[in-house]
Amino acid sequence: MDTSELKQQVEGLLFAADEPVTLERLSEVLEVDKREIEPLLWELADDYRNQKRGFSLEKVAQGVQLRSLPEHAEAIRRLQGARPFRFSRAALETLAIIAYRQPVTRAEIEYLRGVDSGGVLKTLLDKRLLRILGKKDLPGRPLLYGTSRGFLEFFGLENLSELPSLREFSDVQGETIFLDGMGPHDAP
Amino acid sequence: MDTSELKQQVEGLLFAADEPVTLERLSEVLEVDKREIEPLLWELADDYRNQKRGFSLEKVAQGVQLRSLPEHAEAIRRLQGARPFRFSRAALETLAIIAYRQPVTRAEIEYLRGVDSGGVLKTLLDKRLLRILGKKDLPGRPLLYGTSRGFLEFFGLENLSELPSLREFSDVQGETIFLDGMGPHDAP
Amino acid sequence: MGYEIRLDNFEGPLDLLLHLIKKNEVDLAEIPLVEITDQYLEILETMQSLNLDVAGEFLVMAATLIHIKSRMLLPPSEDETLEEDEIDPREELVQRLIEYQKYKEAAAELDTYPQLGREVYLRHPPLLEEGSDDDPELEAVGLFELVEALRGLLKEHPEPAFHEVTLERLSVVDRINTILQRLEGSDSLSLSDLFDAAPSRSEVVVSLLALLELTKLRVIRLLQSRRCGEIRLYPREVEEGEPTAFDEESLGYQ
Repeated sequence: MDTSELKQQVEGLLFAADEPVTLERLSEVLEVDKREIEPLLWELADDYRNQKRGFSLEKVAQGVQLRSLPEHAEAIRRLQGARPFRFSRAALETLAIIAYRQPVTRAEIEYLRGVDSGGVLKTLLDKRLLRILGKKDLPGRPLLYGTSRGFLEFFGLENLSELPSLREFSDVQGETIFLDGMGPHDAP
Repeated sequence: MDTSELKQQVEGLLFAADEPVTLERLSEVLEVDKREIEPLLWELADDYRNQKRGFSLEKVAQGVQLRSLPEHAEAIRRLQGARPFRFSRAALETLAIIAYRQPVTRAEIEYLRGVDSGGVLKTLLDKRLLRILGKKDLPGRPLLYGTSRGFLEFFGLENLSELPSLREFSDVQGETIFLDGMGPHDAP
Repeated sequence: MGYEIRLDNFEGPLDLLLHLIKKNEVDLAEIPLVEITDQYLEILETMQSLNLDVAGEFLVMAATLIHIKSRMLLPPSEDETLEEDEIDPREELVQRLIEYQKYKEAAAELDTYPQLGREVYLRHPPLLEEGSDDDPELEAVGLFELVEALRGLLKEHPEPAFHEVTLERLSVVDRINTILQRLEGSDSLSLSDLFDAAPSRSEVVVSLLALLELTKLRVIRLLQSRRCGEIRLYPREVEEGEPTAFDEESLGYQ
């Protein structure tokens, strides 16, 4: 198989894949060394950019995936007759807490948020953005929650280290903390 | 919108469409005259051929659709086939029902799952995750299934009481759970 | 307070407190607790006087604030004896506010990331029929996946009200024929296409029985492109002499 054929086949696989594909997987399926495939991935990514194709190749969840371009989102929605997906603030807060503190129990989440979070957890589990990591070694053996692969795919992250960094407040004394950057609910 | 932008957007729509799209639909969604869009479709089709892309634009069912190339079918099947996690949902569901509800008959399992479970039961028996506990005292004397020692080993459990309790899940769900209090429903 | 506050605009008492602190233009290290507490209680009282429900969490926080306020009024000597084994509730509240603020900001930033179904769409490749027929192999699967499988299943069939099913025998036949009609002229149907937005339990059961029959009779195939993915119905090729419509007798439902 010459390089252009291999590239075509790699593209064919990416095109037909229904989830992010790892380099290992491509190498296994095509029975071709990873080192031969990797440069082709970056060639493809460049092609899409340079030739102004209608999609791009992105690194997601330890793999690569063809994704539509953000500037086409609205037209795609019109085509599909769909509404844009929106998270509630409760869902985002809960996801953020879990993403940064995993493994974490429901009680810990509720302590941090100050409100019951059972309903939100259920929704996030059903959307497969969370998974159960095990049980905590505490009385009652509460479940431990973490984010799933679906979470990475949803936000287009390669891994958890790509999360926005948390603003750290080492100690309270003398820190001016949150007078700026408040959320959207400040207005009366 | 200039032509190259329009072409990019058409490609974006074809990429994200989950069924064939008609020229009329594209024109409607993009609010651009059909006569402007049609030549772009043929340009795209030519691009894919000339640049040896991994997919092609085909006319199907009164519309156009991006399709994978027949010569890649084999590799795509391999990609979609052997996945790292091969425990099917059917197998997991069946195993879960048996683990929590044993001793249980095939009819009870199929009632809960809503689908024929004979094949899955056979597979799970073959893999030594299940065993036959006896026969139920009912017309037809249906077999009673339970989990085996192999099941405990596979999941790293000392005994069945170490299974996560369903109540923990029902807490998250905010609903009461079910399995106790399900009567026999083996009868057709 | 001079301005209107709606509790349902806030995610909870911590959110409301952060709002008040910001409103008073103070910093977390120097919260004028007495003032903030008074404002907080005032909002709650207004809500209650309007007969609006105040969620329990807001009331719990009110109690905490009152507790802190009363402790602050105690002479410091008594305070010291408590400090040995007790966390200062004021300190604890400040810590919670700091932590909450941190995650609230992170959540807002996370929300700016491109998201599936909002900025980004994926292809939904049709599945190749052959790929999914293999027997499941045993490979690493966690115990909790097992429970989640069951949870998903129970979510789909919430209550064990199986007695409702018994009188549906005619509908199974109807359902089979409806499914066949819908399947006619299309490559495949997704399982969810068979149901209305909120199908009744008996509808679901009848449909599942119908699918079971159709699968048994080898009229359709049920395939899934990925684990836990969507289940789709595919027509099998009909051979000569096979029935294309079903009546009760041919199904043994007489």
